[in-house]
Amino acid sequence: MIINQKVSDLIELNFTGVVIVSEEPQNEFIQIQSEKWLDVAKYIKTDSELKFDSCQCITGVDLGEDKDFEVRYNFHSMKLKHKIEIRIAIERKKPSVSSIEQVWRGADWLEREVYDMYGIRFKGHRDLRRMLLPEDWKGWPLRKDYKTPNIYNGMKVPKVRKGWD
Amino acid sequence: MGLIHAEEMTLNIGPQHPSTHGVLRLKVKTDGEIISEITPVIGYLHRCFEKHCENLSYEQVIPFTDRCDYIAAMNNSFGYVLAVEKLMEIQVPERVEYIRVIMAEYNRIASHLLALGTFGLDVGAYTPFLYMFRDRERILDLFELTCGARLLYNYMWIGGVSHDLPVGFMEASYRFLDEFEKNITEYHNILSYNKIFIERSADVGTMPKEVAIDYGVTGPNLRGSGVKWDLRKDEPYSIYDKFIFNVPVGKGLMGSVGDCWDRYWVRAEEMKESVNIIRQALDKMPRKGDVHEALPKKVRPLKGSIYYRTESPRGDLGYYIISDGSSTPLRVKMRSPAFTALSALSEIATGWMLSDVLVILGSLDIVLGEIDR
Amino acid sequence: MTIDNLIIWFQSWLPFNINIIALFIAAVLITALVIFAIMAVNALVAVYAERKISAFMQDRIGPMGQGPGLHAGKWGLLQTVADTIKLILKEDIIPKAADKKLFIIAPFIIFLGAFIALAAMPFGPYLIASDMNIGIFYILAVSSFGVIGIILAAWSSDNKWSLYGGMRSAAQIISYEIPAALSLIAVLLLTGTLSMQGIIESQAGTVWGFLPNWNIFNNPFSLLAFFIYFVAGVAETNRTPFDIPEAESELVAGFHTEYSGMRWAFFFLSEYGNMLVVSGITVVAFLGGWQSPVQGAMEGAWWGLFWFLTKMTAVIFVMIWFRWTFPRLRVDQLMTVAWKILLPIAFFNLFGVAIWTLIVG
Amino acid sequence: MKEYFKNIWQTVNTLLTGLGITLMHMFKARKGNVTLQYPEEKWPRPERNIGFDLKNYNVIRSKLHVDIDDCIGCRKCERACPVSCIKIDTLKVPKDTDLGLTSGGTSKRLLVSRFDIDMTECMFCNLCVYPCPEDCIFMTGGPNSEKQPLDYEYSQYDRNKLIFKFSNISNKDIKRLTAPPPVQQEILTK
Repeated sequence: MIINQKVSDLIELNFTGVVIVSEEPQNEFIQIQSEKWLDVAKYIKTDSELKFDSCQCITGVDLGEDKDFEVRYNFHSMKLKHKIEIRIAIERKKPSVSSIEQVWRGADWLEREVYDMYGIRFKGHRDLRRMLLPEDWKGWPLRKDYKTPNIYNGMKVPKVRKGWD
Repeated sequence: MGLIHAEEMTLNIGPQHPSTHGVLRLKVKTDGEIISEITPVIGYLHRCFEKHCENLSYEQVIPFTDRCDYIAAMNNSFGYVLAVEKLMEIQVPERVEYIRVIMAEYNRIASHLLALGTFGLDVGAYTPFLYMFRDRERILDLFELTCGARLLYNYMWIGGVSHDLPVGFMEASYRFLDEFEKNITEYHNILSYNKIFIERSADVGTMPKEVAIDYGVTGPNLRGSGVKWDLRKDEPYSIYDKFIFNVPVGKGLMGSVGDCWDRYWVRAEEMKESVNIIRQALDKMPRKGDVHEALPKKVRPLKGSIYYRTESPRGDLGYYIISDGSSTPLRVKMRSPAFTALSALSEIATGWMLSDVLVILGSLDIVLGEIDR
Repeated sequence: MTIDNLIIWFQSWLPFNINIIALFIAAVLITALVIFAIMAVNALVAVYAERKISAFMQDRIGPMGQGPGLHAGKWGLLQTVADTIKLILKEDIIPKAADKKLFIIAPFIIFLGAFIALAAMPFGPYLIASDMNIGIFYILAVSSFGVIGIILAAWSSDNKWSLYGGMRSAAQIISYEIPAALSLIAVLLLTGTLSMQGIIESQAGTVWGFLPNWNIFNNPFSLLAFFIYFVAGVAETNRTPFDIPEAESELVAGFHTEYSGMRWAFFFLSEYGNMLVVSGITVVAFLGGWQSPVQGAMEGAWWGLFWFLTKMTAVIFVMIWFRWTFPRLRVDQLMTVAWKILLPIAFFNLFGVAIWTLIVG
Repeated sequence: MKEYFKNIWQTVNTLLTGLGITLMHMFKARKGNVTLQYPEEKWPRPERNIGFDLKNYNVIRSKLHVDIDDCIGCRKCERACPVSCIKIDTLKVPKDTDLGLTSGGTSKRLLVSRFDIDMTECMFCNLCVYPCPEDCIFMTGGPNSEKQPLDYEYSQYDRNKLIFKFSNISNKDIKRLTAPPPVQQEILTK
């Protein structure tokens, strides 16, 4: 994929040291550091050669109980008709990353959903609330170390059906 | 003596309301009829699709993808199946590809029929809704003939489809298509060009191009705003590159580009294109072939991840699948087009009247099953 | 047969003398009962017709059944009866937060509007409860009475949707009274009388030799007036395309969201009663009332009743037909139609009729 | 002004078109309606263009049925079920006990002491049908009409009545078949 190389080079040109070169061949995605994410995001949206004007998907990933979280962004350009995936690793203990909600409005709900499921805080998000789960839900369900609660709001959570052991 | 105390009233539209298309709740601040603030609250139909997928094998996920967007279940499982196939690098037989396209396009028609019908219902027109349901019924009959189910099919399999086309499918298809093409004209006459309907939907809830792209709105909603973007054309998956069809875009025939009428019209025109594709597919399809030929013995993709997009009736349906090499996926994320479409609602519906908000909501064609997953 | 006639008729065959007041009350009660029966039967038939017509228009078959018992009779004829029984047996729910007194009386006030309007409705040459000399004026006055009931119902339910319905309804009905009244004034200019029977009698004879001399055929302006009145009348009955007060896809059920059982049935009854009133006025003012369409044939008391009911049915059918074809207007568009389209045309029309009567009549 | 009258004309014109369409449908009401008068008339009705001939269907997702005589207790269907609505218990029998053959000719090695399907949980995905080596679990009706007639009317007042128990072995039989002296009775668990 040529576009990946191009984007990777352009980002590296403007923000030195942001792109993390991993041992995996980077032909499908670009791994970048979380610190300058907001600036990079603004850059790839506005740069005339990239113009990623549409944020398609934000996926939270938990690769295992001892590994970092990842947030994976899929961008697409309606003008230039190309797409890219950007990955950002987030440390597990204090998961947070800059919000790009004000860069792409569509990222608003997508980020809220990731927050809802993984508890990853998006710094600068103006309305970071639970999205799909109720406001009073405890825990982050899609983390690998999540345990289904026994009791929710005083109601017992049924585990196994009667006679279906 | 006091001043008249006037303040905004908070109104909860839903979760149980005739025209929220499911269990959506809109927290709305109103000043009389005018809506000044609108906050969608979702999650009432959250069924933990993504959590379920952590514990299911790849094949077992398919019926769950059906249940996400229950109006266009074929398209949903189509996207998922294609993603897994890409991950496993399976080449499916040509006949299977054709069957899949036929089914997906039929389901697109069925979904659009429901969208247009309920949109008419939101505006108050009852009769077109039932005409459209009558035709949708015929499509569901065809699905039932093929896979035994009317709504949730589990028809697309990884590497194939569950059943070959049954005897009599072709004849019934041609018969239906002939009838249906005439009926589209009738829908246009009774609903689309009805002056009251135009008054209600044209120039209402206009979504400019920039807003639509910024919110990540896709599918007919985006095309209604005048952006010619259709994955079937621009990034052909399966065998869509073998068909000749147009991509209708909103032109603002009755009002401004990107209004509710345009979104409606794009769907109506898309049905015609789908009929066109089905006709071509039925003609070109190889007559013989084993649909189970390419079924893998064990579905166990290599380690890796994929983001695969297909064009569902509601827009770009993306699946993000991460495989850790076992028979259960590590993560399945569904990028649902209706989710992003709904996120744009508060932007385009603020400032309109209460009746308009429901019309705008209807024109976005959301399915709560897909939004909440 | 007016109430006066009824009293005289009583006196003629009763062997003993009864206080005239008692007789008067008895006559009024009998008339009221008859009118109520007409309304009830009308609702019964119209609901069935609405179900069937809508079904046929929508490629369905509507209520059906294969016999008595659980099914709704042959062709579903007993469907409305079953509905009525269901409504009577249903639990009557009054919300806790509702204003109880108003909540209870509101349906009856709405009902009253349609009910007392029928007192001046000439069903036949002699069949009229009270042929007062201001008949049409009286009907216009009392039929707008119902809106008070709607507002009461909406307010007392203590429900936001109901309130919306009530507010919309008030605005709508008040606006549409004006074009309706203006187009009726055009008729009054032609006929020169306010009495219902007088209006009908003035429509006897023919125009151009073959058409009956109904107001609708009398001159182009009165034809226009007919359309204006009809549109405004449909709006006054709160039916699609003007059903914004109860708009089920927006306001759930509008002003009667919180009502159930018999009270709700009264809303229903009065809606169909209103249809009866509006179609009655249309028939009287524009379609020659009980006059036969063929001059000199099929006339007489019973033929009169027949013609009146037939014309009424036709008008009600058109209303049903409208309802199952059109989408609904928005509230501001509704006002636009009333104030910017119907009203100017009605004024122009009134002027035209006046000129026409000066020159031709 | 021109716009004003054009608007009115357009309104009248389009509304009349709509009225015409509904009226036409009213007069040919019977044609093309898809209403099924349910208790009297049952699905499918090929002659009225509602559904097709039963034998033409690939499968009908109606109700799961198990030919328990053919079941060899391999539990493939249980594993395939995404919602685990199938529950199978099997018992080992002594080597020399003859449990008979299935209709496909396979000899049965396990005693199926329990075969429950909870149709309240079933989501009709048909995934349990394919792995079965003996074709003994299937949806009723359609191409299987000869084996089991179509049955989609099995509503119950009680949820528990929708748990269909297919195993027909009585406790006495279990004792008799599994008892023979030396072998330890053992219930296989997953």
